[in-house]
Amino acid sequence: MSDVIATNQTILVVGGGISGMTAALEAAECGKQVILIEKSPSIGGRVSQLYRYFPKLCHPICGIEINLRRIKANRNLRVISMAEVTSITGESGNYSVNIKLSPRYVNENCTACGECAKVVEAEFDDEFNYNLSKRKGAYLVSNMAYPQRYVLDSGIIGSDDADKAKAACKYDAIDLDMQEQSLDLTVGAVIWATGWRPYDAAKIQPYGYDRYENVITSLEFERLANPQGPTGGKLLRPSDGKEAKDIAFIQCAGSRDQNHLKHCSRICCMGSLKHANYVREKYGDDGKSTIYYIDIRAIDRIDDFHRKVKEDPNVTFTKSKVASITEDKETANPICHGVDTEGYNRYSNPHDLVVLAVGMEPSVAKDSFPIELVINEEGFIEQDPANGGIFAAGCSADALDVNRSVQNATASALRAIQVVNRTAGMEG
Amino acid sequence: MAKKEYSFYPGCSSQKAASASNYQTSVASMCDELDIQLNEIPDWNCCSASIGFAGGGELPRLALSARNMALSEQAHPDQDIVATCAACWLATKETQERLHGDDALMEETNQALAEGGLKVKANQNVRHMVEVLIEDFGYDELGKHVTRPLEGIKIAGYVGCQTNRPFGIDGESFENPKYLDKLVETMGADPINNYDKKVSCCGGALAFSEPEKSQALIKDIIESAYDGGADMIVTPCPVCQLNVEAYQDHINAKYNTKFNMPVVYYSTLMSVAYGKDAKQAGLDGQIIKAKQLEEIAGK
Amino acid sequence: MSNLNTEMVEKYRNNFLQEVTANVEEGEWVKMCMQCGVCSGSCPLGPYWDHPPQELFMMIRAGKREEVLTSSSMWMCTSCYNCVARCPRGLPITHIMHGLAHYADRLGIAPKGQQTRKFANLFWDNLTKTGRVNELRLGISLYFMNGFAAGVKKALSMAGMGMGMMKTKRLSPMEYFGGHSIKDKKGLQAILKKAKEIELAKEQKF
Amino acid sequence: MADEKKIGAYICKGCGLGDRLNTSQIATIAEREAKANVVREHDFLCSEEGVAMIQNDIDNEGVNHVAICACSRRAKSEAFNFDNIAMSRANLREGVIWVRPDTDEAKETTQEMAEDYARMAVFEVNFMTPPANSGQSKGEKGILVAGGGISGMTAAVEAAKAGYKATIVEKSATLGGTAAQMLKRIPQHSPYTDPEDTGVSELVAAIEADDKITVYLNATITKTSGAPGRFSADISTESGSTVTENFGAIIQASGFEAYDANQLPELGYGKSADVIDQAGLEKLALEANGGSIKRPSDGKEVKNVVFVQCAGQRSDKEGHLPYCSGHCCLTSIKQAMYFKDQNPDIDTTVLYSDLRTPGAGGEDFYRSGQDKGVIFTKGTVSEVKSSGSELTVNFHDMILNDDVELGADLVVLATGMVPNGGVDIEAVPVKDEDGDENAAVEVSVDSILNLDYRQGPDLPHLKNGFNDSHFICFPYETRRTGIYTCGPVRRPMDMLQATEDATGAALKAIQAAENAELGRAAHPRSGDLSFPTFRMEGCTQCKRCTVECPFGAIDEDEERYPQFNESRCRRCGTCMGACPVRVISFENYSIDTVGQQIKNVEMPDEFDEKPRILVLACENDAYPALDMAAMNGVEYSAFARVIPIRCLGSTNLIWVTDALNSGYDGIVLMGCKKGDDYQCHFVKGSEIANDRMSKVADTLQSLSLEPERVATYEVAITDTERAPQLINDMAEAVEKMGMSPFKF
Repeated sequence: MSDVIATNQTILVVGGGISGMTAALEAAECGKQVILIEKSPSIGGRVSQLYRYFPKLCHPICGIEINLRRIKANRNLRVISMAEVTSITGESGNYSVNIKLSPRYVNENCTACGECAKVVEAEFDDEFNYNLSKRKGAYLVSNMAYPQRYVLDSGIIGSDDADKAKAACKYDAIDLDMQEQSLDLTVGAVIWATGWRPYDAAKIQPYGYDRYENVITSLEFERLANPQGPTGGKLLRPSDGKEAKDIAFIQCAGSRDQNHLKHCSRICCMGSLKHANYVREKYGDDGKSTIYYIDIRAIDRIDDFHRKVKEDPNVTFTKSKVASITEDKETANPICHGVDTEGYNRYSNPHDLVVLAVGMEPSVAKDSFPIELVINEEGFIEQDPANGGIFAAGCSADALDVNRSVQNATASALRAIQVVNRTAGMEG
Repeated sequence: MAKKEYSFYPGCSSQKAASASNYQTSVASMCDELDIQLNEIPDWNCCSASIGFAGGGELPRLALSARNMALSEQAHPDQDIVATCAACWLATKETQERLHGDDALMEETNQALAEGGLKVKANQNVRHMVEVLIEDFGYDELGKHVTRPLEGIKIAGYVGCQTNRPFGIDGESFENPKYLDKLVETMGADPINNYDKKVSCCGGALAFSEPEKSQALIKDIIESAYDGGADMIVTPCPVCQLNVEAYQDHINAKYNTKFNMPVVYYSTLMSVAYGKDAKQAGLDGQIIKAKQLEEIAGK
Repeated sequence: MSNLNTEMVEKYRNNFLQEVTANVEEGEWVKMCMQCGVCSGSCPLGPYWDHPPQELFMMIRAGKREEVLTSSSMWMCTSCYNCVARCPRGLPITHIMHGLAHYADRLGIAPKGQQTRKFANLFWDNLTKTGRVNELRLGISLYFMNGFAAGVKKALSMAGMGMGMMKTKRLSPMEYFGGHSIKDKKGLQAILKKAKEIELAKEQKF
Repeated sequence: MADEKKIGAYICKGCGLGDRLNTSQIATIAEREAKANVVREHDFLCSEEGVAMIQNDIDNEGVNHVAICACSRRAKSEAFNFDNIAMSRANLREGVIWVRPDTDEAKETTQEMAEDYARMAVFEVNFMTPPANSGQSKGEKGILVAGGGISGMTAAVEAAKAGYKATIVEKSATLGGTAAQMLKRIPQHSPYTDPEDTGVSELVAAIEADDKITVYLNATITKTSGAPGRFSADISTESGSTVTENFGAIIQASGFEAYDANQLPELGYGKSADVIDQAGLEKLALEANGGSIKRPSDGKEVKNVVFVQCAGQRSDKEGHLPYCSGHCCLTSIKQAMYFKDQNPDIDTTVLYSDLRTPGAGGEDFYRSGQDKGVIFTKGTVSEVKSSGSELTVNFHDMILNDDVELGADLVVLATGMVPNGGVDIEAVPVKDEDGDENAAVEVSVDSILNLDYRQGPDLPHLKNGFNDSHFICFPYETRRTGIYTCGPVRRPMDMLQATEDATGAALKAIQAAENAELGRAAHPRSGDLSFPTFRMEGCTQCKRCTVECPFGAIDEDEERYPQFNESRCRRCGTCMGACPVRVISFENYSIDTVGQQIKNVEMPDEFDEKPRILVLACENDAYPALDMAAMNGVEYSAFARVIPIRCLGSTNLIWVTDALNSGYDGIVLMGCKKGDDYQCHFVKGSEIANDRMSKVADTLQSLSLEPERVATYEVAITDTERAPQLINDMAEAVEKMGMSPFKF
């Protein structure tokens, strides 16, 4: 990694999700030098794990394909995967950043031919599928992975599997001696785009995510719906692998709740409306969706998507925060208990599957940023002059949908450019 | 381990010849084994539980618990206040929280206490006996004292409401607290997992005023213990114990069930496991006899 | 008693929310409810409430004073704290229910025959007399609180339980005479008297 | 490139290619048949040595056209990345050995497949030239901003901060737009509990202090011509004077008009002066000037105010807005606070159906509103009645399931935003009873930009008059290159979002100007230097290219010949596909680069029972889908020959006709989803291609071929199972229909 060149006119983008990719590309396509680092082995982030986008129901990887082509074509942009920022010091226009590079055990020679995966036996939970399936100890994160290079799980290092993988590689691409490295960069501005993580559903005790197999999260549901996912696109419920046809979607699972996340995560309502579309897509009139909500937040012009779903006779909207979930011991059906507040009607509704529309929590905990920033109570980075040349993009800045994340990331790219242009004395 | 001393708030139901006197007996035996000294708060008064609200307003009710705290501060200034009754613990802890959360309230309360020549700071920790066991001893230590493991007894840990909400035992969840199960295990018995009425309400004080409604709740609590294969139920709360044990005849009559489920205190289990005899363990206080425990205690 | 009621009606014109905020324990929280209904769904006696908590809050905002204060709903609270534990807005719902019940009771417009209301009052009187609850007296007065005939009937029905309790020495006939009590009754009663005064004085301020 | 063309073909033997294929045979073909000047095989072509080998040929052997016969063009692009040469890729890995079984019987057809692809790649590159900057751009970098509201001012200030000149054209007499008519704004910073200063004055001050920013007030843009890097705009002021200035890019921040509340008589607007909209309340609040807010009718202090949310919004009723304006809930909370902060005893009730306060700040602000005593009631309002000085709001309380009559002395209607999006150039002309076409309904609307573009004076609308982008991942992709919208003109939004949006738009504008100077394409083919040219002598002036270009990039010159504006072009090739006389081409993509590939597939004799199926696959979605199918080990017919194309819109009928004439047995066209939720990255490409292909039926008929021989599909990038299946389906169909009679 000694070949990484950076100056105080370089822009560092931290996080390779849709926001980071966008910020990096938009800046690079303005002719700026940009380094994009990503913690995991592949960029793409959370959107690459989604099946469809609301409200168009188009496919996220379609946009990622375009972005990857932009990245491949752009000489101003350097992508470094398996990299994490450990410290940032300095000031706007001149930051020193230390970056930790985790070993991939696979070098640039890799052609992604896949021979190593064939011989490795050890299997691990597949985080790309939210652990709903297993992957090999030598693996490609996904078909859309970039860099398009395999990874060896550190869990097989030192095992026969590792030696087998090395032996299977004709291109000397596997380097079992790779060590963690440290990389020091000087940059002019930093765009922080580490995004979000789903709120830990197990903490929402009344819903028994940790006790009932057929209570899952909205993100896991995305994987189930995806033809590339662990069930080949079938909505199979965990307890017995049966197709779930009567599905409940619980809004504000962790959001708008002082016991969990105070803020509204914005995307969950639209997400569940989209999921109701999945159910219709899979089963037609045989599928049934029930959406339990406090307020349906289908904001601005996409409200028509909400109204379209409302017209679907197979989708029921119940204005109620579900009080608790119990499990029918025979059928393993989760039963939602609560009160429909519109006219006070109690219910105890059994469903095949309950999907928790889990809230959006900033990926980086408030206290673990590598440099002091102005962060609000909710844990998002505020736009504040005190942050100097460090700018949040996407869900590091607020709970945003993809569209707004990209807008925000584009704006952040300009803010970073303003800094490096100033240092370059290019004004006027 | 050195002797541990606490400022003790027994509560009305634990008094001699009161509904939870057997609880008190077993607590005493348990403490004796663990070398715990409970120093009773002199002249303590009723906390008004969570049922005094009709007659007593906010401040009068706070004053009740405040008086107890004030007396404790005088008598045992550097000891934690420990209660064995869930309602007593909750009322006192709540009062403490409210007083510290609102200076005006603290002021007014002290105005009232002054009439009785008292003053309260409310700075002592207010703890439930279970907290003392778990936090000051820990399961391992508690296990070391077991001389007669309660082998083969299946016990449903009924936590109930007020030892669990709104405060609860540190580190436990409201919906699925595990400490009773862990205690049961520590005493060598088998806890009932997925006991799904674990934290359901028994009706509390409304068992008196709304017997039918409450007994319906109690029925489910017992039923689900049977479903889980339990031989008996264990609880940390006198109201839970009384309600779940005492009304089984009525419930049997009403729903023609054949309930005969012993309901004991954690302290009863521990006393037996610690080698105390039936009387010391308060087993004679069982309306529904806990035969398996008596056998072990008889050995 | 009920003149206090009319007094309050006068005082707060048509703004019941303000009245609750001023006079009901933790009443200032009522405005914070966002109508999610989790409290109503969490209540063990939920099905027996004419108006579950979240609905009561809405009714208070809508100025339905009579309906709220004469309702038996808040008397259904078992103080299980499920609602408190789950409320996303942190409302101390249990206390608000107690507060509403107490307020209705004070105004003398709480439902007359309401059993919990009677029991709660008995309990309070019982404990304030001696400083500690005398379970037997409480129990007996409880049986007779609905009149003699009903009392006898209930006493008989509860006899089984009573016997069980006595056999196990968890209830003693001796209790009826004297029984438990604190030493400084005077002090306690003075304290309670003062506390009540302060509370009323505050109320006048509003 | 002056020096003469020299083609190098490089065949990789790695990733099993060497074991599965006879690569030396492929090399021979590249040399003998395709006439490559230099042909080399390599065991590991993407390795340092492999790449060095190629680079050496470029540097020392004069190779300037390179055909890489290895893996998919989507793989190893970092390795195969050479300057100033033309390059093609033969997909022997994902396109051949990974989709074919490794069996003896499959060996022959697999080898044929590979040989064809290699031949095709060499012929393709043979007809390519390395593109260079057209030099059309004048290198203008200044940014023209239409609109001086929060969005416009922010865009100008942010552009200037980055060192670029900006010019604001505002039709009114002052800067600030709607925000300047407000007392305060929704909070944008923690703790999100109280309304904040609008920030308008700071922005205005910043603009006045910045010599990079020019402002024209009382001015409009009366003519805009040119392209990114060389826009020319006539700016006319009320006084009648007109100046013409040049710009690199344009930002349209034309904002919104308030919805006309007179369309809501049932809510009492127009009937009582005390029923107002949110703008009306801002006015009252400003007039109150810190004092108590007085109602319009009799100047009485307001004691009881009711806010009606979604007034004329989120409804299909005639004259109502079908969308949610996004900011109104927060705005009503803010306005209720105007009252509560001034006097807590004033009753403020918000009647809503869904309270929408998203994001970090939203919920805090909602909570703060409740804390200040604002009452929120979920209810649907049926009527607002006025009797004398009293107003009565009739609504159904959704929670208490009650019909309620609520008294009020002021009612505020939360009406929506109506975008000021200019002329709807795509409005469908309506026919009157005599069948004469009337011009579109919106013609009365003033144009914002007055573009002198062939396709109309303004940006196409997306929906409900908003100039939004249709894309989720690429929100700035308007259909007029170098012109970016921001603020409520593109979708309803509050001030915080408008500020973010404007800053992003400023970046896109700067980027467009910078890239125009270098002759680089804008998204999605960012960086592409190629641009369309045409053979004038061949052109019949049919105008199809000028009409069909999804980006309005092509005008007509005085002689009515197409006039290509390179920096407005997105390089999709739709014009090329449209041209009936095939005179339009790009340096690196033309009728020939694809036609030659079609032609140079080895066409077996009819009796070999080896049909040939031509697959034209969109490079953005269908082609990656086939690649990923290959990664998953999905097999498809060995008779298919897949050619990636930039967009199905670039498909010229001649390719289809030639293919049929030269004996192809079936043709499968794979484009993206069209229609309302189109997924085509060039917006209209797949749709236009679809219309075009409807004419293929005639061709087939004239050749007396079965219509089933040509099939057009919408394929998504996720169709990794379906895309191969579609190919196999065609193979099956061909088997049923029998071989094409046109094999010679």
